[in-house]
Parts: sequence; C-alpha cells; structure tokens
Amino acid sequence: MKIELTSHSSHIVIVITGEIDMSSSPELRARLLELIHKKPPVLFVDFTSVSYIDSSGIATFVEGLKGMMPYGGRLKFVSIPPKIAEIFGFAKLDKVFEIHGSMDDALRP
Amino acid sequence: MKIELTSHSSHIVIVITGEIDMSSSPELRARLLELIHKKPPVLFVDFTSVSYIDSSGIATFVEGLKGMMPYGGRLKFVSIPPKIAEIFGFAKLDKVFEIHGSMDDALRP
Amino acid sequence: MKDRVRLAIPSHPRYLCMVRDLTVRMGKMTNIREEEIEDLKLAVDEACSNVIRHAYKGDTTKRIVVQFRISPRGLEVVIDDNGLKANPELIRGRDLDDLKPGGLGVHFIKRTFDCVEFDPKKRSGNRLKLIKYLTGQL
Amino acid sequence: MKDRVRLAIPSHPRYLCMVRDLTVRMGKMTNIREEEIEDLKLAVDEACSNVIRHAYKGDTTKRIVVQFRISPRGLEVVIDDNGLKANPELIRGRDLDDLKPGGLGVHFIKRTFDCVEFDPKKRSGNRLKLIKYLTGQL
Ligand SMILES: Nc1ncnc2c1ncn2[C@@H]1O[C@H](COP(=O)(O)OP(=O)(O)O)[C@@H](O)[C@H]1O
Ligand SMILES: Nc1ncnc2c1ncn2[C@@H]1O[C@H](COP(=O)(O)OP(=O)(O)O)[C@@H](O)[C@H]1O
Repeated sequence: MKIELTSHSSHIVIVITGEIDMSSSPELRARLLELIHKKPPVLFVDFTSVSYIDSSGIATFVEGLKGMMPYGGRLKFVSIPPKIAEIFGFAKLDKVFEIHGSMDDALRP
Repeated sequence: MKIELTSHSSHIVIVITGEIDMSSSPELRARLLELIHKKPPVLFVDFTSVSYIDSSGIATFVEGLKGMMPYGGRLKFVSIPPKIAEIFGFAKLDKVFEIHGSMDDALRP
Repeated sequence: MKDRVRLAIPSHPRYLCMVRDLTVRMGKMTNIREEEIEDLKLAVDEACSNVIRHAYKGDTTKRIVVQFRISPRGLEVVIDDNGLKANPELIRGRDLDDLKPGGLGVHFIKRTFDCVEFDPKKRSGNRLKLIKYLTGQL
Repeated sequence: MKDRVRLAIPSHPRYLCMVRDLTVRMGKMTNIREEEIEDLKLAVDEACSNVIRHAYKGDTTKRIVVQFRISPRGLEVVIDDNGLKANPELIRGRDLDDLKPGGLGVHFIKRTFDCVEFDPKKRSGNRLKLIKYLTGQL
C-alpha cells in the first residue's frame, strides 16, 4: 500500500494505491487520524488504485468517520472499484460513508 | 496460458497469453508441432501478452525450430517483452530465433 | 495428503498476502467462479487475521498453518494455530447496524464458506475448518 | 523456525505457479532488487521442475516442500523431495552453443543463486539449498 496526499479544488485528497490489509492498515490509520486531528471540513479518499481492502482497513475508515462526526466533518470516498463497493454494500457501510463516482461528482453541492 | 491462432498478411500468427511453464508447455508443444507438421514457410509467434516463460517453454520452441529446419521453415518471434528477451539473450537464443519488434518489422523482407 | 497444499507462515500480518495469493490460485484450480474468488480470498485472510488478533493476541512470532484440499464438491481450507482456545459461542460478528470499528471479519468468513467450524478434537490451539462448495454442489 | 515460510505441494506442474507467487513475495520482503525478482522466480521454478522431472521421474503424486528464510544477508530457499537421490556431479546444464531442447534449468538456477548445493546429510530424497545474497552482501 502507498498513500499520497494531493489536493483538488483546495480539498485534501488521500490517494491510496495497492492492498489495504492488516499489515498496511496501521499506517493508513496513523495518516488518517493525523489529518482528522486538524479537523478538515471534508476529507476525500481516492480508491481508484485500491486493489484490496479487508476488515481492518474498513475498521480504520469507520474509526476515521467517528472521529469526524463530533465536529461535523465529512468523509467522502471516490472511484471505488466494483468489488470493493460490493463489500461496503454488504457491510451496510455504503449508506454510512458518502460514496461518489468521481471527484467532480463529489464536489457537486 | 491461452493460445489463439490469427493471421497477418496470410501468415499464421500464434498469439500466446499468460504463463508458459511446465504445466502449460505440453499444450503449446502439441499445437506448435501440429502446425509445423503442415510445413508452413514462416510461423509467427506473438509474445506481447506472455508474462512468463520457463525452460520447458523455451525447449518447446527449440524443438519447434528444429522441426522446421529440415524443410527451411522459419520461426519468427514478435513483440517479446524485455524480461523475456533478456532470458533468450542469456540462453544465447536471440541469435537462433528470429526476433522482431513488431509484425510489420517481421514482414519486411 | 496427496492433493493437499500446505502453507506455514509466521503469525505476522506481512505474510497474509502470501495466504491470499495461494487462496486465489486454489480457488481457480477448484473452478470456483471468478466473482466468488475475491470473496474467498477475503474470507481466508480474515480467518488468519483473527488467529493473529485473537488466538495469538497480536504475538507475531507464532505459527499459522493453512491447508487447502480440492474435492469434486469444492474447496476445503483448514487453519491451525497453537494459540488460546477459541470459544466458538463467543465468536460473533457485530450487528451490521451498530456502526463501530471491527466485527466484520466473521461476516466475511460466513458469507463465503458453506461450513465454518472449529475442530473439537484439536487438543491445544485451534483448527478451523472451512468448506466452500461449488455453486450447485451443496 | 520462527521466520520461515514453508509451502508443501504435490509434485504436479500445476502447483508450480504457487511456488512462483510465493517466491516473488519473499523476494520483495527480502528487498531483492525488482530486476532480480523475475530471475529469482524463474530459478526456484526451475529447481522445482527438476524435482518433478528428475527426482520423481514425472510422478505427479509425490510431495515437494519449499522453505524460505530471510536473513540480513539475503534469502535462503530449501527444496526437499523424497525422490531418487541426485548425483550432484551429473547435474550440469547443456553447452549453450549446442542447440537442443532442455538443459537450461540449471543455468537459470546458477545465474541467480550465489550458493547452490545438495545437503549431503539428507538420508533419503534430496534437499537442495539455494542462497541469494543481497547485492553487495556476498
Ligand atoms: N480465531 C479466533 N479466536 C478467538 N476468538 C475469535 C476468533 N475469531 C473471532 N473471534 C471473536 O469473534 C469476534 C468477531 O470477530 P471478527 O468479526 O473477525 O471481528 P474483529 O476481529 O474485528 O473483532 C472477535 O472480536 C473475537 O472476540
Ligand atoms: N533435481 C535433480 N535431480 C536429479 N538430476 C537433476 C536434477 N536437476 C537436474 N538434474 C540433471 O541435470 C541436467 C540438467 O538440468 P536442467 O539444466 O534443468 O535441464 P533439463 O531438466 O531440461 O534436462 C538434467 O538433465 C538432469 O540430468
């Protein structure tokens, strides 16, 4: 797994590449909580190049979302591959996370 | 491994996809020897989508070439990925097989 | 033993990718449908993650042994550890409507495998037996 | 045993892809250079192919055990079989100028591994030890 931070229309975008598993999710957790600590109003996660996610990766995002809820921050997922979308659906998380097809969709008010 | 036969300017092109290893090379051998049995003057092999070749795959092509030599047939390899080209070079087979960058190169007289 | 594939790894998360690769290869060899192979990979990964997390309490220096056996009806996966005995009655995924981190692994395992059981004959440690039948073979 | 990864497969060529996957993962974990990983994969595959072809004379129902151990200096791969004892003096690749099918496997193994030896202590069957040092660690 590789994590890169970019920005899009002045919003932070976390671009993740590769496999999010029990081995890599601690690094994702550290980066995510560090960002959330600064209370960004919106945080985008670009899933285009994520090839795999396990329950530890999902738990990391649930934890992130719970950290953003108290101050009204929003966690938006972008370009989720179909297989991963199916997993979020099964876990009833597709309604919990804000899921968008593209950055442009995600930015539309 | 998957083998498809196509043609290019009325020549037979063997298009191979995937891994040529000890498990798949018997099938390649059967197909190749069957074709050579008909004594084609030239036989093209398209390596574009070959991701791996081991010594049993190479042995298969050496056997094919030896079957074509008596009647003056020619075995031409096209679009060999760099890693596989390196293996042919190491085995001193880059001078034995006719190796071309593209079908157009291979057809140039 | 003849048709078995057996992989033994340290109980460290960095080896789980090897279990996943092998699971995919065994799934394909069993002719499990392409769409189900990803679920199979996730399910076996989750079962091994649970061994690290729960049976070994995060100790990464122990062993996990994963065995695969193909039968005409499907694929059997057996996972052995030497960790704390699991109490099958306490193994339960979280309520999916109760949002909290964790508690999804068991759901992923159960939705893929037709049979999930701890071998009661195993004296110390655990042996988890997972069976996935080919579609229409149940 | 703690840092070892161990894969046991039937001596059938269709399982060699699993050995290759695992070899790539272990090579990356050892920090072997990207360009050398492909050679490493080929070399371990060839060593296992030779077990099927020569030690087992094509019998696909026997066992092959491949073990990997990472050390600070590099990667050790140990391949065990229960087949015919190899005579190391007769193991030799073909002259590369003498065009004929076969006889390349040993060349591929030797160009990758710094150390290639049959364990003389093994009573029946064979144990082939292969060591690849990290560049600059010889
Ligand atoms: N191999 C195991 N040994 C002991 N307990 C386990 C094992 N697997 C799961 N459990 C128990 O079942 C619960 C649910 O497991 P799971 O759905 O994988 O979620 P998580 O591991 O994230 O808690 C765990 O919290 C644990 O109490
Ligand atoms: N594991 C082995 N056991 C016994 N003999 C072997 C083994 N590996 C290689 N040999 C011998 O060394 C020769 C060269 O091996 P190799 O270069 O792999 O070519 P090939 O297997 O195509 O003949 C083989 O023909 C065989 O006689």
